[in-house]
Amino acid sequence: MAIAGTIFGRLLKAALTLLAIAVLNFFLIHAAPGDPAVVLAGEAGAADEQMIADLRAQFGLDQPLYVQLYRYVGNILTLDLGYSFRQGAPVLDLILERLPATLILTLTAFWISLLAGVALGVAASARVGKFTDSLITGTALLFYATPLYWAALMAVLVFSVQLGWLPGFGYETVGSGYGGFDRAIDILKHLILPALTLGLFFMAVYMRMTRASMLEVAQQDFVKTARAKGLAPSVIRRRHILRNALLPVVTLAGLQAGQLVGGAVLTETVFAWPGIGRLMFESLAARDYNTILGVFLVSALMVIIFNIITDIVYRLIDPRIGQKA
Amino acid sequence: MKHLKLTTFLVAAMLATGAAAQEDGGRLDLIVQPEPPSLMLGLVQNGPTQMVSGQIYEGLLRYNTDLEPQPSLAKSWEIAEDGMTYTFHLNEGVTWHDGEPFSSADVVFTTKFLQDNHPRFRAAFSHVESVEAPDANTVVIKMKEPYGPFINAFEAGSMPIVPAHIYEGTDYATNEMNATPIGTGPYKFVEWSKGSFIHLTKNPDYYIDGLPHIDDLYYRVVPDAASRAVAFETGEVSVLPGGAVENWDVKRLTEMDGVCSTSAGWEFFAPHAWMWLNNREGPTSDKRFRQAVMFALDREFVKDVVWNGFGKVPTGPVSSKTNFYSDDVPQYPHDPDKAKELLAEMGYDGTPVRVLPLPYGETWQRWAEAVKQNLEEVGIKVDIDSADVAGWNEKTANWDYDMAFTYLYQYGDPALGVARNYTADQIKKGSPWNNVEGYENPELDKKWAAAAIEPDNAKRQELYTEIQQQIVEDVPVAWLLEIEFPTIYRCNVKNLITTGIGLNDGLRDAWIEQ
Amino acid sequence: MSLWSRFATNRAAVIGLIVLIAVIIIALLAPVMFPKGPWAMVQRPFLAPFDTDGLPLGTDTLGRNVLAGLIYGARVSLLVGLVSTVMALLIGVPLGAVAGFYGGWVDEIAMRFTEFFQTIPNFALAIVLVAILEPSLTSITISIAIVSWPPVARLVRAEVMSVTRREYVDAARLAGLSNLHILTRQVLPNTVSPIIVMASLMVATAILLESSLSFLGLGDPNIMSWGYQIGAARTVIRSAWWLSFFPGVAIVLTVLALNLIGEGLNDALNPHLTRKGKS
Amino acid sequence: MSVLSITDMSIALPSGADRPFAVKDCTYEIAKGEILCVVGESGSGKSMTANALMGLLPEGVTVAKGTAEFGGKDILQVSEIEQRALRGDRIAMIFQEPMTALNPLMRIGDQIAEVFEAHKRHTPSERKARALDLVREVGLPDPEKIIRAYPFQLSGGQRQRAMIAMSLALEPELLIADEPTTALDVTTQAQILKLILDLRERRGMAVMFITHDFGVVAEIADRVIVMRHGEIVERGTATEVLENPQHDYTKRLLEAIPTGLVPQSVAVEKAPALEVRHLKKTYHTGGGLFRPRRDVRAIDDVSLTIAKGEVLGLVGESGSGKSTLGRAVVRLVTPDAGEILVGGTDMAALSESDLRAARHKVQMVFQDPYASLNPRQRVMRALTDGPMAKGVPKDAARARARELMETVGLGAEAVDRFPHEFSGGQRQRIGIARALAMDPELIIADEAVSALDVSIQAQVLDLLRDLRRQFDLSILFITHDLRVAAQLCDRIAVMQRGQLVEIGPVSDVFLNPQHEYTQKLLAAVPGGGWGKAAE
Repeated sequence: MAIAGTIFGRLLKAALTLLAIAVLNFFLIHAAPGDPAVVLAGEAGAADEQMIADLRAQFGLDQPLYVQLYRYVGNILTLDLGYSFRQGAPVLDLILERLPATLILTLTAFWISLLAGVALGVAASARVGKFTDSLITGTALLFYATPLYWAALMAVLVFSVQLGWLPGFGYETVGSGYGGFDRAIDILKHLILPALTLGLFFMAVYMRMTRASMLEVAQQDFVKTARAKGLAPSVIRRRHILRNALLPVVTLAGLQAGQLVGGAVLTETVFAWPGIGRLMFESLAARDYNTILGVFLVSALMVIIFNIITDIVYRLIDPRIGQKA
Repeated sequence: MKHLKLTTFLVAAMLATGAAAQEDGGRLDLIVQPEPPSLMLGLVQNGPTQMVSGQIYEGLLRYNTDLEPQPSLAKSWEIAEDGMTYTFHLNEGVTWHDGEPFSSADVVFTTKFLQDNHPRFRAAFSHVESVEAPDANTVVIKMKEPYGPFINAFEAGSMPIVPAHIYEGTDYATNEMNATPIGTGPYKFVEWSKGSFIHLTKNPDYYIDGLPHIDDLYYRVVPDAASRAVAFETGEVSVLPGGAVENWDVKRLTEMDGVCSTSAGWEFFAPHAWMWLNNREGPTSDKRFRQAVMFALDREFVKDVVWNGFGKVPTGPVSSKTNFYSDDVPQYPHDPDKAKELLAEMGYDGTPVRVLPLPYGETWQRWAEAVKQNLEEVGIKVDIDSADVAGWNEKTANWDYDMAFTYLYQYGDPALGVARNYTADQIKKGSPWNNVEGYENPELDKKWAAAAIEPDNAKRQELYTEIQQQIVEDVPVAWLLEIEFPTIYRCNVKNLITTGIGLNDGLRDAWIEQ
Repeated sequence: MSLWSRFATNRAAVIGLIVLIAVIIIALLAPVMFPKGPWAMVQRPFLAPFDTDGLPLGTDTLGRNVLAGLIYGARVSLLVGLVSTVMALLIGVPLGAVAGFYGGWVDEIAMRFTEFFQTIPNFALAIVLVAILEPSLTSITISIAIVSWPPVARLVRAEVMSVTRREYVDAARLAGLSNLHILTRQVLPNTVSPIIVMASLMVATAILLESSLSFLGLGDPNIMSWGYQIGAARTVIRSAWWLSFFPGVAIVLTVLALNLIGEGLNDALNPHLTRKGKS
Repeated sequence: MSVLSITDMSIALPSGADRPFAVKDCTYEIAKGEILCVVGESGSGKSMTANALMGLLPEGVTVAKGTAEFGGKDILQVSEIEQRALRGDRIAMIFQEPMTALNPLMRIGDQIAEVFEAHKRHTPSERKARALDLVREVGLPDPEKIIRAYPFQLSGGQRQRAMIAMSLALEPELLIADEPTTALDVTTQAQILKLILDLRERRGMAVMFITHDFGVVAEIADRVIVMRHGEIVERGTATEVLENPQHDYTKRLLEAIPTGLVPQSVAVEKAPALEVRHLKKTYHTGGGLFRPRRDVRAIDDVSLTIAKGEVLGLVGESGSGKSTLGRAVVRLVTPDAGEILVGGTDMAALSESDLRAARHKVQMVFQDPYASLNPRQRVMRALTDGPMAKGVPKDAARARARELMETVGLGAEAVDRFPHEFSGGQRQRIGIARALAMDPELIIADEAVSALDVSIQAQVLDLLRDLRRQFDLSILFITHDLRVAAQLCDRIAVMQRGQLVEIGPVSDVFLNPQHEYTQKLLAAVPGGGWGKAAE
């Protein structure tokens, strides 16, 4: 009941946030120099004023800004993200077409980084001060300081060009005719490098967080209680320390999962991954207003959904939340 | 010089040559960069759209690498002696990809369709009086005045023939069929996975027997230049169109085993790069300053280092590949001292100038940096402006720049692709494809106008030579390079580039050696 | 134990500090070392490192000295990192402080505002902002500041809330001090430690962010930065690895140094959080 | 027959600590069924011994020498594995903080059953059944529900019962209880002490009971050991030590505890320093859009008066509203209704700016000596900020600060030091000086001595008594400790659930409590026996 109520409240708040984001971004995007008509005409290599005027009229850009905003918000309220005149398709279709790729990439990166980060953090905390700890901490620090795009380039260079183990870019083997399981394997192969490079930084983040949290929880009274019970250290670490230590990690992960979408812009560019990060970047260059706004809304929605999921997970782990009042 | 031009090619004869060696089948992966916004060539004429849709749609004519007309949908054509009537005889038995028959009615409809959507077509057709279809396979175009370059305006990019049965009476821009283009070309549209690839397949009912050879075309979208190079190296794609990889990679890739390259296939476009120098205000409004810029620039260095030796330093506004080119013009070698002299003479006060690079990738950025360095060596202070494509368009169209990089196509004839940048009637705010620099020379304007409608080629040459001499003296813009975009491909891909627009319609004849 | 001696017990942090000071000195000396600036085309392009006298790191695509670029780049990275962090602090600290101190609807509004900014993926927002403002040192710095302040606001809010609950703040109220006085003299000084730690890490993040923007072509074209060097060299990464390798190493080193310093500061300023095994 | 016998044990502290040994040369034993109280102030090393026995010493702290024989073995020498087998099975331990000693994410039943699991006893279903039995045995209400509950759903006393249930699971021969009732309210404390006594009775186990509170010792101990700075200074049976202490330290400790001697109250009949009329404050919790709102009446229509020069003790257990009342009087909490008249001014009705000007009239001495002084300010600032805000010239304020530091016994030169250079008791003195610096009409002392060790507590109470006489102070003395209240106050007010249930002169309230709750409270005070003492 409490959870349902909270989710409903969150959704209401989310809707308002999204609307505010739509309006803010609307003004931001329109503040940028140029408009889609100019870009489209520009790319044609030759155009005249009539063409640009025609395009503007067709895109509705000849209207005053407030009329455009009114229309846009009206559309949003009816869950219509508008039409991409540049790409000649409804924005929602464009995004839905690209969304699975981004979700696969970011979720894989998320899980890899979370699981590996937590595992390494636990391992480091168990051997705190020893060589293993220094090794893990040092490596994590290095990942933390390495620019994502640089890691991506290096990964392609080594694993794709030099070693030829994995495809260097793309989402799947184009025109392979694979179906079902083969296709899944194929996508998986393409997924490894981008997911790893996108996940590295976050893995480092989770590792550091887990390690610190484990060490902190290990100092708490109930751990002493557990030891006084005569429990084996491994049980204490798993059942008592880890579960409690995960709470801040879950919070952080929830915050960061949404941000992965932003990080995906770089990864998707280097790896030619057909996701919405790239769609946004390209639409921005093309001033494809509706599409950029759409991507922003969808990614903000993802952030919100991640936050809600985090809340739920947190509630599942921590019985205190939501029942205290 | 009055004679009737009559050209008739027999398709069968052309097929006979080398047919024995050609092999059918296979799949070809090409890069398309950037991803086209749409494939409906009648509505959108972007470079990438032309490259993909040139296989789907066809024009009445094609042009070989010497820019001579070749048959396409029109199997033959006649131009009346006075240059006032063009008659096209269409191939018979041509069908659209959806099975509907193609006829002269489609051509007549296309001229109306393109009037609304195709600026270049609109400009060329301003000289046209009427278009008629006396029968299903004949189209007659009557001119208002003789217009020499007209015969150069019939390839797929300039005049793609669109299906009347789909578009007639509809709102063209929102027609649902725009997503699944229907043409008459050698390849049919199959699938477009946005952000990933466009798949075309062989048109089995193509009206030329035996063509095309290749079963499937995949145009791959790879947004990052380095990744595109990797794609070629790993063999995922076999063809890199010009400009698909940065110039620095070209050398390395072409040195690989089994890799061929050619700079052919751009003759029709003859991309010509220059910097607009704002003739209206600031230091650049002074002719001596503009000349100083020309002397200050080390254009050979840029060609060798930034463009890896590809291209040619131009002498003036007309590309050496374009008809009516003349090299009998004032020369501007790299001469910093001369530049300094000119600057001293005009009394340049050190006002900084802004240089706006073309936002098309690293090459152009490096180029701007080199220009900045050259100019600063002679004492001109330079700030590099930055803008993305939209910003660049906005700034140039609104004349908000001091010096701005650009390059434009010449379409085989100065009247089509050059005049628009130098005549006073083309000074119109809001567009970056006209006389953006604001150069005004009424005398030359008259010559441009006369040259365009002069039926005699020798007289045209004379007029264009005079024009080139004067313009080069005035330096309204700083001509930088006749760009060459080498196409890089695996050598087992044969017959890839056979026309003046290269890959844009080249896959009709291409085949793969297995 | 003094702050410094506590910091000095952390060997990694001291190394980080030495590296950072070295980077700062090099950055300051750039015009002395390379008076012609980083853009001068001094030799043939693509000279490999360690081959030519006077060009220890080789030349780039236009024949410019990579070392000169690297050294000038340090100025930009540090400048952007520092200034954007200061700006982010200037937004985040007052907002978080007011929210945490006054609570109630002030807090509600401030936190909604913060949450709102956190809902937009921040790298994407930075890209849009730079694109709108057009790439320049100023616009990049501003954009980075705009996307980095929310965590500051949250941290400061939490700290201020916790400090405000302490009894000496009640005592200050009872002394009849004004809210502003209490907030600035009693509360904020006691939240400085975590803010300093966070700021040192933010500088590192800002440097990474700047380089990422430059990599995407959203850098200031008049300024040589590390991100620019990598972005400009990525297309030649296979034929001229050193062009992106050295700036990459420079970024990693600087960011690493900042992180080590941040951890050192954290240990030194917040002794109660000191890691186990180091009492 | 002794269950445990410790011989000559020393526990070394890591280098850099304030002394080399936490515990030095300790020797004692505990017999079967005996309750041994180990008494001492903080830092006496009383808990270290227990931790050493359990193998739970903090890192860096080691047993330097000595033996601890338990079940025929020296448990200080056995392997970690063997030690683990002992823990929870033959030796069990409970801790001071029931709030943090339980894993917040595990159900109570599971945490109890875990003890069986750790020692591989019983099947999972049996473990559950036994956990239920244990919960029942320690007297937790609704056992079925409790074993499925999480720690946060239990009160402090209930948690401590759960901890005890856990420690009893495997019927240990020795139970170590480390200050198990210190964090609890007095009535709860009494119940827990009774439970431990009952269990000892029923199970016949030995109990090592660590405490700082001689009241508790009086309630529960068979034998007593008094520790100071890691050494045993006195030992004997409970009666011996309590009634006839030998060592000076023990004597001082016993003197320091408020004896329960009720002073005869002096009738105060001057004009009121404070008049509280029908004060109300309700807290709303939850209150989200979709959550039911819950109201807690922290102050429920309270009226009381403090005369000039009077000390009124306000007692009650945690959650009774006594602190809220104190904070309302100084307007750190704004009441919902009612009047707070201080020297004729209604503090409750003042606007923000008027309030700031009137603040000096009422000052407060806080509970936590470590949180009540700004760590970044010198003492001088703490003592002069207020007077200067009130308009006292800087020099005068500084001179007065020095004077007050002398008055509270810290010396004038101490004003230039930072708070961290002072001990807890000294900081409380600074807190008092700070309050006095404002020349208030009323001082609220909110648990002002509760966080201090007994001997320090006595000193601070002495100081307050002196100051009261010297400055004719009016004090609202808030405390949970009835014995402390009895020492200082003229009148006592008892609060329960926001309501004032009884108010009257000390002797009346203590010797002849009218309200049932007051009676219960008094009965629960360990080592009480008011009637006896008064005669």
